[in-house]
Formats: sequence, structure tokens, C-alpha cells
Amino acid sequence: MTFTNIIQNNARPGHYECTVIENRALSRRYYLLVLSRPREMTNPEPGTFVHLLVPDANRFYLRRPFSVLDCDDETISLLIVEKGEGTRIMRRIEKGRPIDIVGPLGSTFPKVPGKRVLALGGGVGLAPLYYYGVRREAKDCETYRLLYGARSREDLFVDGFDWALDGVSFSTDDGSHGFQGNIVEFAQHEFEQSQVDVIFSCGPNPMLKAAAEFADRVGVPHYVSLENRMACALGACRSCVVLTRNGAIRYRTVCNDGPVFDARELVWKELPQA
Amino acid sequence: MTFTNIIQNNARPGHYECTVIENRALSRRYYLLVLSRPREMTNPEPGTFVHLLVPDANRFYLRRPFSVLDCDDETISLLIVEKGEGTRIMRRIEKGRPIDIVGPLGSTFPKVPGKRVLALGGGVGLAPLYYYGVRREAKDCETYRLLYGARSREDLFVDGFDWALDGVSFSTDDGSHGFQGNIVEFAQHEFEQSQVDVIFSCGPNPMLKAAAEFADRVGVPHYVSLENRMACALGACRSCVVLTRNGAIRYRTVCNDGPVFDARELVWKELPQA
Amino acid sequence: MVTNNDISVTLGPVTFKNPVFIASGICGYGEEYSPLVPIEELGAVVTKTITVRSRLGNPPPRIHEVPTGALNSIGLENVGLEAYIRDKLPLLRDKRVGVIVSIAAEFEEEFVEVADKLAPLDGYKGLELNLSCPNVEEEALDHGRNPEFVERITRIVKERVPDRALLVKITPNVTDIGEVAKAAEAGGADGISAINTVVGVDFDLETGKPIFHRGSGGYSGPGILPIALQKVWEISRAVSIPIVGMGGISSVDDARKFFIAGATAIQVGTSLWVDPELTKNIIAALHEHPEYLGTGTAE
Amino acid sequence: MVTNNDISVTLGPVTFKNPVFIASGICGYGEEYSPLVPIEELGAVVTKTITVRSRLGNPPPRIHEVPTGALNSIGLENVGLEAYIRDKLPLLRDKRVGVIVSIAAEFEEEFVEVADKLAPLDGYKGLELNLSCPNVEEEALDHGRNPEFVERITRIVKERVPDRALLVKITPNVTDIGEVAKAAEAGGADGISAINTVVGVDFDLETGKPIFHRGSGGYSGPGILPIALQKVWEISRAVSIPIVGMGGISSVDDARKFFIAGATAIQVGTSLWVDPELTKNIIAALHEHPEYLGTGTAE
Ligand SMILES: Cc1cc2nc3c(=O)[nH]c(=O)nc-3n(C[C@H](O)[C@H](O)[C@H](O)COP(=O)(O)OP(=O)(O)OC[C@H]3O[C@@H](n4cnc5c(N)ncnc54)[C@H](O)[C@@H]3O)c2cc1C
Ligand SMILES: Cc1cc2nc3c(=O)[nH]c(=O)nc-3n(C[C@H](O)[C@H](O)[C@H](O)COP(=O)(O)OP(=O)(O)OC[C@H]3O[C@@H](n4cnc5c(N)ncnc54)[C@H](O)[C@@H]3O)c2cc1C
Ligand SMILES: Cc1cc2nc3c(=O)[nH]c(=O)nc-3n(C[C@H](O)[C@H](O)[C@H](O)COP(=O)(O)O)c2cc1C
Ligand SMILES: Cc1cc2nc3c(=O)[nH]c(=O)nc-3n(C[C@H](O)[C@H](O)[C@H](O)COP(=O)(O)O)c2cc1C
Ligand code: FES
Ligand code: FES
Repeated sequence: MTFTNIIQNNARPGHYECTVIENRALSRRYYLLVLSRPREMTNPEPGTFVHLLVPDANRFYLRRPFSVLDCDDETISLLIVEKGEGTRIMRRIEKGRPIDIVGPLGSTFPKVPGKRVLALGGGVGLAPLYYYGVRREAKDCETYRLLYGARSREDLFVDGFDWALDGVSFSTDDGSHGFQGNIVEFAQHEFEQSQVDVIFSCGPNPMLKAAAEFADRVGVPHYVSLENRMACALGACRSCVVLTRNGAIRYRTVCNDGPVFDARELVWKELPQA
Repeated sequence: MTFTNIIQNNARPGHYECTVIENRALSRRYYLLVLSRPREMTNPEPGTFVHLLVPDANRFYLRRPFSVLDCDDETISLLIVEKGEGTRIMRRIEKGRPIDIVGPLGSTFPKVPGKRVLALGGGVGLAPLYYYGVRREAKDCETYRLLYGARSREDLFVDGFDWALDGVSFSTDDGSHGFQGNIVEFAQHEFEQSQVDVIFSCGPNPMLKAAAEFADRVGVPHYVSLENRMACALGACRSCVVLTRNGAIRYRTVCNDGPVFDARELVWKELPQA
Repeated sequence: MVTNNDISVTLGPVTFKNPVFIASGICGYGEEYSPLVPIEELGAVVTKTITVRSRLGNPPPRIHEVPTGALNSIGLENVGLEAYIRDKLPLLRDKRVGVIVSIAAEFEEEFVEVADKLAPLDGYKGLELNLSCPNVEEEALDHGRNPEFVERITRIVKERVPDRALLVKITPNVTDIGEVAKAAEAGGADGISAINTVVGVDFDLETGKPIFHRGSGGYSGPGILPIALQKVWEISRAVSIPIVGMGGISSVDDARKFFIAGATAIQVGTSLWVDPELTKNIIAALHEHPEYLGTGTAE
Repeated sequence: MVTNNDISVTLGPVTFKNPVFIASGICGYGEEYSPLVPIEELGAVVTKTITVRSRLGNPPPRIHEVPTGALNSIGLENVGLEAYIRDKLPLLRDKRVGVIVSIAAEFEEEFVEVADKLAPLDGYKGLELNLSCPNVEEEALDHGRNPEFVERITRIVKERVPDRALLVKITPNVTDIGEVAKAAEAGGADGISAINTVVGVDFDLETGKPIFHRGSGGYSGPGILPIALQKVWEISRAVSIPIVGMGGISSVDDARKFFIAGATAIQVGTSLWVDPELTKNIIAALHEHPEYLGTGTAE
């Protein structure tokens, strides 16, 4: 069974100025950034992202991509982990300040009517999978079970989120909350308990690779959301490519062909594992 | 009568981190920046300046020079006019924030025992002349009369300063406060009323040039504090030179040979008048 | 209130409605940037450089940010001449977009082939010979350093597309850029495009290796502005054909400096990623202040 | 707690206690920066380039800030060889400062004269031939673009100062910097210093004229870092003598990148104006992590 070609990019991106509605620390490294939703902005589908200009930047900064974590008529929320200078600056930006974004951008996690989905979110990789979960309608899939893993309890945000999904379970590498072990081990464990037709995953590359090997082994279609360094985010500059094989070997763009790909089309050994 | 060679540079500069003690708007364009005085910093003489790093600067900024307006054991005060990006950023810097300075730097307005000084301060050019006035001892000069001119009332800071000088008078171009006319016209007027042995001046180049012509005409020695774009401020890079003639024509540095010069040594026609 | 002064510019046989273009490699084949930039309002889009055969390009990472700009190592990934003509060029035909097709090739015969195939087509106003791509394995693709070659190729292509604007894009990575520009002029170019990226490198402190697999990359963005202005100014004193200036433009003021340096038109690259309104703002400023043009050639 | 590993470096016949120098033109004749930088702790100070006769230099403005660095147009103002020997060199003699004397000249005979006059003196450890000053009227002072000249001059000078470290400072403004570096190596240089400033220009929008009277200036600071790393890396693959790398260093990490690119020592310039602790911090980092040295030559 394959869903190749069901991954779509229907995003109609615009360039907008938003306002910071909330900027809340969730843990030492994670924070929730809630922006006003521009009136004209089209509805972001789960999997899509916004390309955000680091504010107050006197120096040259490329925009930074962040998946949509949630969205309603008034707001767009992002789940951000402090990684480098850009995410450090953004962490300090105050309520009421303007933020310049381009979005929504990119492809979406597919609709899989009648299928039972197991979604694996590692770290901030939670964002698009959480969004799929809270946003989905009955016709999008049969069931949607989300496994959410992090290094330890302190990086898991079990409070303050709307976990009204078919079920969410947690894992931590150190066992401080939920299943002890990495999220793919957890998936293996879950898989043995219940039926799974499709796997979605998002997180660090090593996790995605492990998930892909697992999905291959168990013979289940697997859709994965990738990260890469981006410049235009419109599929124009060819900066953000990954090697794919679907018949021919070719580079496809994470920004525009992705970020969601059919895992079996990716040439995994070429993906950086750091 | 000449005082050539009485201009000295005894500054022993250091590199310090200060704290903003106060940052107060004085008018639309002017503000007072009070910094904590570093314990080890030597006493700044009137005429000397500090070389200040624009804070929060992600991009490349050269340091900006500012004359010392006042100084006590605890604080150094600067009088700043918003001119470009650097002074705009500094205007917003909050109390308690660190500021990186090098100083004190440069030459001083000379001590002229027994002489009657007429000091002409235009705009922020007030700073070193005010400092000379409040700091001077009886042996430094006989009398010290300060004329302080600005475009209009709103750029004159008559309140909040300690005007305990032998006398300070004001002029405005538009006559909204004090004498109506430019400061050199005012000087001319004052000169006719009372005895003057020495003139000090600091302000925009066109004013300084007019003052120099006036001093020449009336045959009175004239010491002037110049501005120039600076890099090292230590006399090392030769960026900040002005053409001087004292016998030979040569370039001297505003940062280290100046900023205070004997006006008759300057080749005025080479000084930019914009 | 934007006044609508005529700010059209003429490059050889062709007039463009304004002198603000998007640089090659930034907007793909033209269409890709249209969600953010109304491309029909531009003077032109210069499409991604194409070669006779399609190219896979370099392995990622291909883009690297530094505090003063970006380094890239795309490696001329492109769909190839045939697919370009079949799939890409037609997309823009109905849109009244000013298209300049950027091409690169290794050998004289390839240039002839490209020019012959493009000559009879419509849907584009100009050709830009990219003789200056630093990011590729083949030394031959960087032959913009050799004046005789530049002159010969320019002549060969111009003969075949006499009714299009032929721009020759030259590299800043030479001792004397004026000499190369002169060669293009002698070959019959309608304009010089300058500059392409400056060769640069950055290293990963963790691994002790260059960021890019190929090592060096092309440096663009604000950090190259003083260099680009210098090169355009040098070229303007060496040739009398128009110059299309670029390199580090991130504001209306930056664009104005290129006109002062002697450019007739400008291209915007890297900074469009940051500010998608940049071309629009420059066009508006020029409509309002047509005197910004023709301020050229400060001596 | 700073550990005190040996981080001395050897350039030809001379050893310097550490590989962190101040670049020529930044610290005057050495003494001027001493209120802020304890110059005896440096590997060396390279003094302002001197010429046989004193030079007045260019009219101000001489320095211009851009968001990515600075442009300068000093024009080699200097006191001349005689005054330097008489007034400046002795100032540093007692201070146990590593001095490298930077010299420039127009003709072979002048190089001979300078070398002959300096050869018998003490108080300095090395000579740096500045064959790359872009800010002067005389084309001849920028003859670092000519490999034969570079080789000949290097040989002539080295013969006269066999016991000093002879560095040849070359210009980035050439097509092939490796070729020039090879010429210096062939002439017997003990090291290559690179890079000097990159030619650049900026314009005043009010007047429509260049900021500097001479027009162009030398671009330095953070914006040239990727270019400087590139040039040093190119040189390291062209020659086997040591390289003294510089251009845009504003942090310990920037300095480390030069060692990765193949430099044996580094010089700090423009950013010292902003951060007077920069050399001290780099030296401390190297004492703590001597492995930062000798990470050279990423392929
Ligand atoms: C489609 C997409 C969706 C994303 N969604 C989220 C999200 O929801 N939440 C979140 O926190 N992050 C997300 N990211 C990652 C986020 O964009 C980066 O963490 C961020 O750009 C880092 O910026 P910085 O300035 O803090 O770090 P930098 O200082 O730029 O970088 C820190 C380090 O990370 C590397 N790096 C930077 N960007 C990337 C990247 N995109 N991929 C891999 N390495 C990179 C740099 O090379 C550097 O080593 C997403 C990325 C993509 C492509
Ligand atoms: C010895 C000395 C003492 C000074 N004392 C004071 C003081 O007490 N109070 C005060 O407000 N200012 C003083 N200045 C001037 C002050 O240094 C500049 O106004 C300031 O550097 C401008 O910085 P900016 O970033 O706001 O402007 P920028 O954006 O850097 O510049 C704005 C404009 O001013 C020009 N400019 C910048 N610096 C100078 C300069 N030093 N001379 C001439 N033109 C310049 C620029 O070219 C530009 O056109 C002094 C200058 C010197 C040399
Ligand atoms: C990602 C990227 C890809 C580029 N690809 C091309 C190209 O295919 N052909 C070309 O002539 N120039 C190419 N360039 C160079 C630009 O057209 C332009 O000359 C250069 O980036 C300088 O302008 P900027 O500083 O405004 O970006 C590319 C630049 C970048 C950043
Ligand atoms: C104001 C100034 C003056 C300079 N004078 C000289 C000089 O006299 N001789 C020389 O070889 N290099 C000179 N240089 C170049 C520097 O030594 C150095 O090569 C260049 O600035 C790059 O380093 P940086 O980016 O760290 O400044 C000068 C640079 C500046 C900024
Ligand atoms: S970032 Fe430009 S193609 Fe993806
Ligand atoms: S600023 Fe360097 S000599 Fe004055």
C-alpha cells in the first residue's frame, strides 16, 4: 500500500506582519510563541510552516522556519526550542511587538481516510503532529494515536496543551515520564499492542531514520517531516534540498516539495545525522 | 600673546564597563546620559572625551566619541544630541544596562592663569566648556564667561544644570531665549562690553570657523575643540586627522593631538563645513 | 501617493519598464516568487542559470549564513535547456513578465546550441550569459576570467539573438574587471551584469572542515556591497554600454548607490529572502524620484 | 584558570612567543595602543607601513563605517624611514615587544635602501613587505599583483636580513592569490601575510560623490572574513611556508577558523578598535586550547 502523491502543497503564502500575543517559557529550552493571525492569511494545514524574520536584527539573518503548532481565527502558535542566536533573540521578544512572517508554506501530512495513524513526535517535532491531531476531522483518518518523546520530563509539555486526541502517550529517554526509552522503541512497543496502518513522524534526523527503518521493517507507509536550512522557502533557490529516489535520483526541496515526504522516497544515508 | 604648547594630553585611557545611571531626555533631540564612573578611571580633564561602544549592536559599529560634560567620584555625564543610528540606539538604553567605554582621551582646554576667558558653546559643544566652568579653580583663569547658543529655546538646557559660573548667557538663532543671533554675533556683542583675553569654543565647524575669524580680527588667542570621525582614538590609526600649520603643514589627530587645538594652527579652509 | 514618472530603461534593442530586476538564482524560473513578489511589476526577472544538460547540483548543505550575508553552494542545479524551454519559459509568457534567460555553458559549441535553440522562441526579452559561476566543479564554467573567451562567446551569441538584450555577467574574482567588461563590450554585449558572488569559505569549528562539501561557496548579501559598488564603478569607467549592477542591495539607498556608481539597472538577490517588499519599494522610490537614475558616474 | 601551554610559533629564523599579532596600520608604531593592549603580551606588533620618505597621506575623511565593517583611505601617512629608525623603533626596544617592521616602496632601489638601513639595527624581529596597499596614488605601491616583481623584491630583501622573519603581505584583489604567494615563497619569504584590505567604495547620497576624496578605499572588518578565509586557504594549498592570516577577525572563533584554513599565526585589525580585549582573549584561548593551532589545512 502506498500513498505516494497524496502529499500536497496547496499553501498560498503571503508576507505578513503579526503581533506577539504571548511568549511563554515551557521549560529551560522550549517556549510557546503565539502570534496574531493576519486576517488575509490562508488556513495553514498540518505540516505547513511559517518563515519568520528574527526581530531586532541589525545584522543579516536568514528567516527561520517553524511548523504551525496550532491556529485559530485569531492566532497562530509555534513551539520553539532555543537552538542558536535566532531562537535566543526570539525568546526575549515581548508581547505586542511586531513579527514579520511569510507563510503558510510547504506540504502537509496527508489525509488517510479510514486509516489508523501512529504519529511519532520527538522534541519540537511534536508541533505539526499535535496540530494534525487537534485539527483533524473524522474523514481525515480512522484513529490518530500520538506518541510524544523527549529527553526527560522537563522537556515534555503535558500541561497547557489540548490533548483531546484519540490518545497521546509519552516517552522519555531517562524514564522520568511515561515509557522509558527512545520514541522508536516506544513505537515498536505500541505497534505490538494495536493496529497501525500509517506512521507519521517528525523530530531529529536520527529519530526519523530509525522510524523509517522501523516502518520499512513492519511494512507500513511512513510520512515524515524534515528540517533543512532554508533561504527563500518558496522552492526557488534550491538551497534546502534532500536527495530523493522515486525512479530517478533527484534533489527535492524541503520548503516546497516538503517538509512532509513519503519516507520511502528519501535517500536516508545522505541525510546529515548530527 | 600666544599659548601654543600649553595644550596638553595627559589622559591615561582605560577600557571600562560602566552602568547607565540615568538617561534623560532634555529636548526632542538632546539627552543626558549619566554613567557610573569606573573606580580605576583617571580624572577626566575638561576637553577630554570618552569613546563609547554603541550597545546592543549586532552589526559593526565604530565607537562614538563624546566629550565629558561633568564628572564626580561616582559618575560621568555626557550631553548627547541624536544624530544618526548610534545616538538613536543610545537614547533608548535603559538604566542599569552596561556601556563599554574607552577614556578619558585627548587634550584639554588650557589653564590660563590670570586671564579672562570667553567660552562659546554651540549645541552639544556646550559639554567641555560647561565642564571647564564648573570644574575650574581660581588659578586656572581669572574669569570664565560662557555664552551658550542654540537654534531655539527648545535646544537650550537652562534648567537642571549647575550654572554656578562667573556668568552664563544664552543666545538663540530665532531669539526665543536670550540674545537673538548666532553665537559669534553674540560674542562680538559681549566683546564690546567687557575685557576678553582668551576665547574657547566648541560647536559645529561653521561656528568654529566664524569664531576663529572673529578671534583673529580682535587679536585674541583662541582654543577650539574639534570633531572628526574616529576609529582608534589613540593616535594610532591616523583616521581622524586635520590639517595644521605650525611652520610645516602636517596632519594632526583630533583624537590625540586634539580635540583641543590652538585655532591659529588649523588650516580652516580644509575643514568640512557641512 | 506614488507618482508615475517614466523609469523605463533600454538595454540594446529592448526596453524594460523599470530598472529593477531579480537576480538569477533567487527567483527560480520566475514563477516561484510570484506568491510574494508581483513579478509583472518588475523590470525583469532573470531566471536561474540553465545549462544544455540538466544538473543535479551540489550535495547539501547549500546555504550558510554569516553575520554579514550568506554563502551558497548550489552548484548550478537546473532542469536543462530542453525542459526549460518546454516547461518553464511558457509559464511566464502570458503574464507580461520581462524575462531574461540566464545561461551558462562549457564550450563554444554549447553556447551556439543554446543560442540557436532560444533564438526563435518568444516569451523572453533578454539573455544573460553567466560567465562567472564559482560554485561548480568544472573550471570551464568559470571562464569569465579570460577576456578573449568572453569576447568570442559574446559575439557568437549576439549574432544569433540580435533582437534581444544580451547581458554578460562577469565575475568580481579577477584582478581587473574592467578588462573583462571591455571584452564583452567589444563582443557586442548590450550590457554588463555585475557582480556575481564573491568566492568565500567558512569552516565548521566542530569538524574542522568547510561547511560545504565543495569547500568554497559564493558570498552574497550586505557584506559584499562595498565591493560590488567598487566593481560597478570600475566597469563604468571602462565601458560605455549599460551596466546592470547588483551585490548586497538591501535598501532603496543601496540601490541608489549603484546608480551613482554608474549602473543603468539593478538586480536584487539575497536580501529579497529577508524583505520580499524590497523590489516594490525600490520601484516606488524610483517612480517618485526618477532623478535617482542617471545620477551615474561619480568620477 | 589559564593554563600556560607553549603556543610559540616560528617564522623562518625567528620564534614569536605566541601567534597573535596586531596588524599594520592599526597600532601605529606600536606604542600608541599600549594604554589599552599590553603589547608585550602579544606575539608581535606590526608597525604602520613606512616608506623611504615620509608621506602626508590622504585628506580626510579617512575612515568610513558601513554596517559590515569599515572603509579606510589613510594613504600610507607615515614619518618616513629615517624618523622611524630615529624616533619610533627605539621606543619599543626596552619593552620586550616582538616588533615586525612593515615597509613599502616604489622601486627596487628603495627596497634595497630600506633593507640596508634596517639590517644592522636591533629592536625588531621581522620585516613585513607591504606589497598591497590599495589606498595610494602611486600604482607602483600596489605592485603586489605582479608575481615576478614579488619574487625579485623578496629575494633582494631576504638576502639583506637573513636573520629576521621576512613576511610578504599580499593583496586579495587578484585573480589568483596562490600564484603571488608562490612567487614570494620562491623569493625566500619566511611567511605570507594575508589579506590586506579589499578594494571597496561607498557614496554619499547627498552629494552623489564617493565618501573619500580618492574615491575607493580599503574594506576591512567582519564583512571580509569569508573572503580572507578563502584567500588564506588558497594560499595554504599553494605554498608550504607559514601563513599569517588576517581579515575580519572579531572573535576567538574567527581566529580559530584561520588556523583551520592553514594559518600559523594571525593578525587582528579593525575589530581591535571595537574590542581592545580581543588579542588578549585569543591568546588566553590558545593557551588553554593549544590544539586550536595546527588544526590547519582542511582539504
Ligand atoms: C520545516 C521546518 C519546520 C521547523 N519547525 C520547527 C519548530 O516547530 N520548532 C522549532 O523550534 N524549530 C523548528 N525548526 C527548526 C528551526 O528552524 C531551527 O531550529 C532554527 O532555525 C534555528 O535558528 P537559530 O537562529 O536559533 O539557530 P542557528 O544559530 O541558526 O543555528 C543553530 C544550529 O542549528 C543549525 N541549523 C539552523 N537551522 C537549521 C535547520 N533548519 N535544520 C537543521 N539545522 C539547522 C545551524 O547550522 C547551527 O548549527 C523547523 C525547521 C524546518 C525546516
Ligand atoms: C572629540 C569629540 C567629542 C564629541 N562630543 C560630543 C558630545 O559631547 N555630544 C554629542 O552629542 N556629540 C559629540 N560628538 C559627536 C558625536 O561623536 C557624533 O555625533 C556621533 O558619533 C554620531 O553617531 P551616530 O551613530 O548617531 O551618527 P552616525 O549615523 O554615525 O552619523 C550621522 C552623521 O554624522 C556624521 N558623523 C558621525 N560622526 C561624526 C563626527 N565625529 N564628526 C562629524 N561627523 C560625524 C556621519 O558621517 C553621518 O553623516 C563628539 C565628537 C568628537 C570627535
Ligand atoms: C542561492 C544563490 C544562487 C545563485 N545562482 C545564480 C545563478 O544561477 N546564476 C547567476 O548568474 N547568479 C547566481 N547567483 C548570484 C546572484 O545572481 C547575484 O549575482 C549575487 O547573489 C549578488 O547579489 P546579492 O548580494 O543581492 O545576492 C546566485 C546567488 C545566490 C545567493
Ligand atoms: C586604518 C587602516 C590602516 C591600515 N594600514 C595598513 C598599512 O599601513 N599597512 C598594511 O600592510 N596594512 C594596513 N592595513 C590593513 C590591515 O593591516 C589588515 O590587513 C586589514 O585591515 C584586514 O584586517 P582586519 O579586517 O582585521 O582589519 C590597514 C587597515 C586599516 C583599517
Ligand atoms: S529554501 Fe529556497 S528552495 Fe527551499
Ligand atoms: S582615531 Fe585613530 S588616530 Fe585618531
